[in-house]
Amino acid sequence: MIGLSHYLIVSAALLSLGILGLLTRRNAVNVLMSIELILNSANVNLVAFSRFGAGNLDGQVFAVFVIVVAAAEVAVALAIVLTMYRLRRTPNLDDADILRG
Amino acid sequence: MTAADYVFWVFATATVVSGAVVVFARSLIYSAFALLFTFFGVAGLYVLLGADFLAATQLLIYVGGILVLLLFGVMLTHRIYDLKLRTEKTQLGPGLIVAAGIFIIFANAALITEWPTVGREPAPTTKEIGRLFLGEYLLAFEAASVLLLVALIGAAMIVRRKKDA
Amino acid sequence: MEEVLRSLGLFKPEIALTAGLLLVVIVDSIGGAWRNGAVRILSIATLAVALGYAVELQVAGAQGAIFSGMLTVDPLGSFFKIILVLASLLIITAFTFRAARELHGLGQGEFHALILALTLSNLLLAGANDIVMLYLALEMVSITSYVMVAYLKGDRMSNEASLKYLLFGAVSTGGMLYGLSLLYGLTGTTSLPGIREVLATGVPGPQLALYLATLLIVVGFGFKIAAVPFHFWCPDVYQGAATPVTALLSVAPKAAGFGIAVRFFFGTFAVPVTGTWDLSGVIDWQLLLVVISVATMTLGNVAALTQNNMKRLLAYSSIAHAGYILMGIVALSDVGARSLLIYLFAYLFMNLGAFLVVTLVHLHDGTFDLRDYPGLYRRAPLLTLAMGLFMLSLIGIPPLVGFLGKLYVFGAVVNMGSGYYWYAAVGAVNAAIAGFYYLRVLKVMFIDAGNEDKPPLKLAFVDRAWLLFFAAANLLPVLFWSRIDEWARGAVVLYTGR
Amino acid sequence: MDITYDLLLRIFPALADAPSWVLVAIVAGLPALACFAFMGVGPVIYVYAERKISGFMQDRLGPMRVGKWGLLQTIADTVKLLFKEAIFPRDVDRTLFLLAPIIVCVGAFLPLVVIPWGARLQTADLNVGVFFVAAISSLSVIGLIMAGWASNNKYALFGGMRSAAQIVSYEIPAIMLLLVPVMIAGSLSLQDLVAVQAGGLQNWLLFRYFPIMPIAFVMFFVAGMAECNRTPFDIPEAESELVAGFHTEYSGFFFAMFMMAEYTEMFVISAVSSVLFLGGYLSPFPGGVLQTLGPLPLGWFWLIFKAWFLIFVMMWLRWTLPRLRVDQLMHVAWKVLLPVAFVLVVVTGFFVLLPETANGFLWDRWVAWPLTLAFVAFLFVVMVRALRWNRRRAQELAA
Repeated sequence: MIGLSHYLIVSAALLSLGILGLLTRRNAVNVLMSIELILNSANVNLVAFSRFGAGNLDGQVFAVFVIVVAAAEVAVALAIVLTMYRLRRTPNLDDADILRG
Repeated sequence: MTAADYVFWVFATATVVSGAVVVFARSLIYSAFALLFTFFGVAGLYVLLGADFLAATQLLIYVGGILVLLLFGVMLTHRIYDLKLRTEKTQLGPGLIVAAGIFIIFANAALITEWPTVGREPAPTTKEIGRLFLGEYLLAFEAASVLLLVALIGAAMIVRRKKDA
Repeated sequence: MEEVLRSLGLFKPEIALTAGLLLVVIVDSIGGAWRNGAVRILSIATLAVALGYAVELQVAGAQGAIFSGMLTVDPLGSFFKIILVLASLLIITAFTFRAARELHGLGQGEFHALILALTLSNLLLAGANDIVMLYLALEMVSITSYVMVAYLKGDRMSNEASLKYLLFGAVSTGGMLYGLSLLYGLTGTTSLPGIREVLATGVPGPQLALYLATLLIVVGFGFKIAAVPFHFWCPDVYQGAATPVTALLSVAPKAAGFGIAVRFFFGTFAVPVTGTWDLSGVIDWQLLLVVISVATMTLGNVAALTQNNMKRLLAYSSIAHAGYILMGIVALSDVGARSLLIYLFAYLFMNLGAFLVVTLVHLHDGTFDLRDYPGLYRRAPLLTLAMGLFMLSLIGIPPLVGFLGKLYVFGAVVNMGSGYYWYAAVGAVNAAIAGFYYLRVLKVMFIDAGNEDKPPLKLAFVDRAWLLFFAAANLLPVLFWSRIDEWARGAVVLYTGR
Repeated sequence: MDITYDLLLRIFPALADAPSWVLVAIVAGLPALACFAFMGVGPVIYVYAERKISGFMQDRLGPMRVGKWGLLQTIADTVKLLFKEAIFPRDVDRTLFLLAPIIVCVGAFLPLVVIPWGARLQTADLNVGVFFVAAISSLSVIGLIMAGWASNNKYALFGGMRSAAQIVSYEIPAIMLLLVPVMIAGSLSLQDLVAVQAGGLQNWLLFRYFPIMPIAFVMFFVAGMAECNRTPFDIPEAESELVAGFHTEYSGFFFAMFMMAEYTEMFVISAVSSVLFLGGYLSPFPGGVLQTLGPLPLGWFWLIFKAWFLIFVMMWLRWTLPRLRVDQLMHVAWKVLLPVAFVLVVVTGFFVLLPETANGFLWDRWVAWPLTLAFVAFLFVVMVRALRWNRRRAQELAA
């Protein structure tokens, strides 16, 4: 029987994959994808808790807001990445290194 | 196992495997397209969890909006005739160890914790969620619209080329 | 419907800001040569009205949960609202386009709209009473800040700073979201008072998930207040952003972050008892915060010692100050909360003053480098004297406001008992370290030789007036301190109902 | 799913004793098979219709050779396409090249799941029906980008990017306009949307709220047409600029899949439009006349009739209007359709709240539908006269 823990483990797997992506990827768009994985893992958690644990719809509503926020974030993020590409012809984060000290 | 259980395994496998492709793929474009299957798998999990409205939202916004944006981002930040689009990966070893540690900790937490078990039978959620949006979560709903407005203004402002005083 | 109408009465500052934001966007899109002036006046008027409403709430001592428990209104929240709106108002009036060289020639409409949006989201964050609202407001603050940091779009540094800020912010808020989802799973509710009720009775079984949730939530707060080890973005962002944006970011989102942190740690992770709070559940977050706080102030101060860029120096200094302010949360008492309020109040004036001086020097000399500051005293005595005052205030020299802030914070920690004396001592040692780099700035400006051939800085009348204003704001509060103390004492009322 | 299940048990009561997995397989398989058959056969008819109609509009005969009036022409073409070699150019990305047509097809076929062919004839009466259609149709965007990318051909890539930009832009007004009928019906389920239009022609949503709904319908139809890349919105495959757009490199069966998806999408848009505005499977006569013919329900006939009529309109417009430029395209979406859609939604919201007009305006019953019909007829007459004038002019020139 599929229960809460199954979903939580899927979510944990997504979370750790997202973190792995953050740690290993150097391309800005790729890092954004990893962040989307993390947000999705949290959403799976919220919906699973809403179904099995809490028994109310608050989790699902929360997840809808998370999706909306993610959309806004990605829009701004891509605008910034595009500007970066325009300014120095690379989407790689390692090349973003003029601020230091 | 019931039919729903099989379906769960299909969606869960699709989600995790394509999530792994997102992270491990050598080519950026493969990561982006793998993300499609992750989003789709997650939407399938939502359906199994009785969250039909959320599943449709997931498809509409993640697949129709965010993923398209990301694809445009990929193509606009590369010379588009280069089919391979290799991206660099660094620190794969330490990263794997950290990620595995995190997975073990969180999976362990998920298994040993005594979560509340009130539960809620799957039932159509659209009406109820609509009511919550305009009732309990009215303020959050309005705040989200302000957030989208700000993101719209901000993104348009940032990418606009010419400086205009 | 009645709930909404009732709520709107206690929601006036935010309504004013929203209306102002929409008006600014509309006016800016209409176009015309007059729009820049109109937008500016409109924003100032909006913030002034919002400030008036916030003060009204404070005076009335309004309390309660509004919008079905999404937000709370209480004197503590009103205090934060006043500080947050005041910070934006000061930024718009004293800094921006006239004084900031980086912003010359850029569009004003979006800038003012963004400042209003940031203020609005700060107010929402400081009053959030539900984790949905908390997350949403946190992201609103963050996304608005990313855009503001990227405002100098042709500028590589601004672009890079915003990218770093965004990636770092998205990761930490993503982690926090995961923590919040665990918290929802453990308690079955999204309302902060509801969560407290569950936590007070204790979570059955192993506590690992609760620990993880707490840890992840602290990550989110830590990012917002730039506490170590979530501070990496801070110096880069402060350096890359336009100076008015930096000044605003160094005060407003940080204050809002502290506002929600107080609400979270006092109102949710603790049970209110008269005068003090008791820890609820088994999470010893006090210890966690002590560690973070000590690390934050030490690292901030030590790193600031070697900085030559004034913006980076002030960035590290603001990190260190976040460490001091955290002491007020750790104290977990009325005294602690009061000290936090007073410190933020003081920090607002001393930090904005210092940034104003940096902005003005950049306006005239085009440099943020401390090595270009020698001889400034001969060229602009008023400016230099004011800077001296701000620096002394940041160190905490009596009788300036900075001293009073530190006095309250250390007092609150000492009040906790002998077990925490070492903590206060660490704070004192840090204040001494901080003295080095603040005094170094003064030494460079007053004593060091150089730049003799450059002409004197001709400050505009408005700039002089603002310098005098900030100097007075640092100097004078001590005269009527009992009033301020009373105000802060009255403000430490946390509404913890639904 | 459950509707199919009920239907199945009514016809074959013996199946109730079968093991659950057999039932599940049948319940899931039958509608899928039906949809697939419809999808497979549909395009054959549409392509024939398209060629004939364009033939007549251009004063020629269209296909005439194979079979009587060329009836078998498209079947022959299909057979040819299926047996032709599918060429893979050397530098394409094979995985994505193969995956793209599949994704596009899935995106085109999945909405059929929720289209109601009758009160009980529907694969799944989803609670979020309309929303589901909107969500799924975004899937094909990804497929088009994928096809464009995998082809490793700049024209294909441009075509893919253009179509993605176009579909995403037109999706926004389309979804806003979806809200208008949804607000009136108070439900996202397509069954409920049809149910509020029961009772004959004058109750169709198109004829209610007189100035609002006709505008909403026309705009939704235009946005829908743009979403399936039909002329005048066929910039993504503009043959004079981009060879053939995203499917430049495709041939044989895979090309057929794109074609199938495109025509299916046309059908879906038309069917959804008729469900939302034209009463779906309801007959146009008051009192449910001809809703059933004896024991035979006619819902499917009415739906297909309305949908095919709209498809005919699409083909008609193809030969009437010239192709838009990219900037005009974006202008239409963002500066015309979207603001008007917003206004419509807000205005409809007000009117739905007013109790007197809960079922449309007072004048709707008597005035609105004749007016709308008269307007459509007027348009038709004008167009016919223009065509006649054209022909006469051509004859004069020839003489």
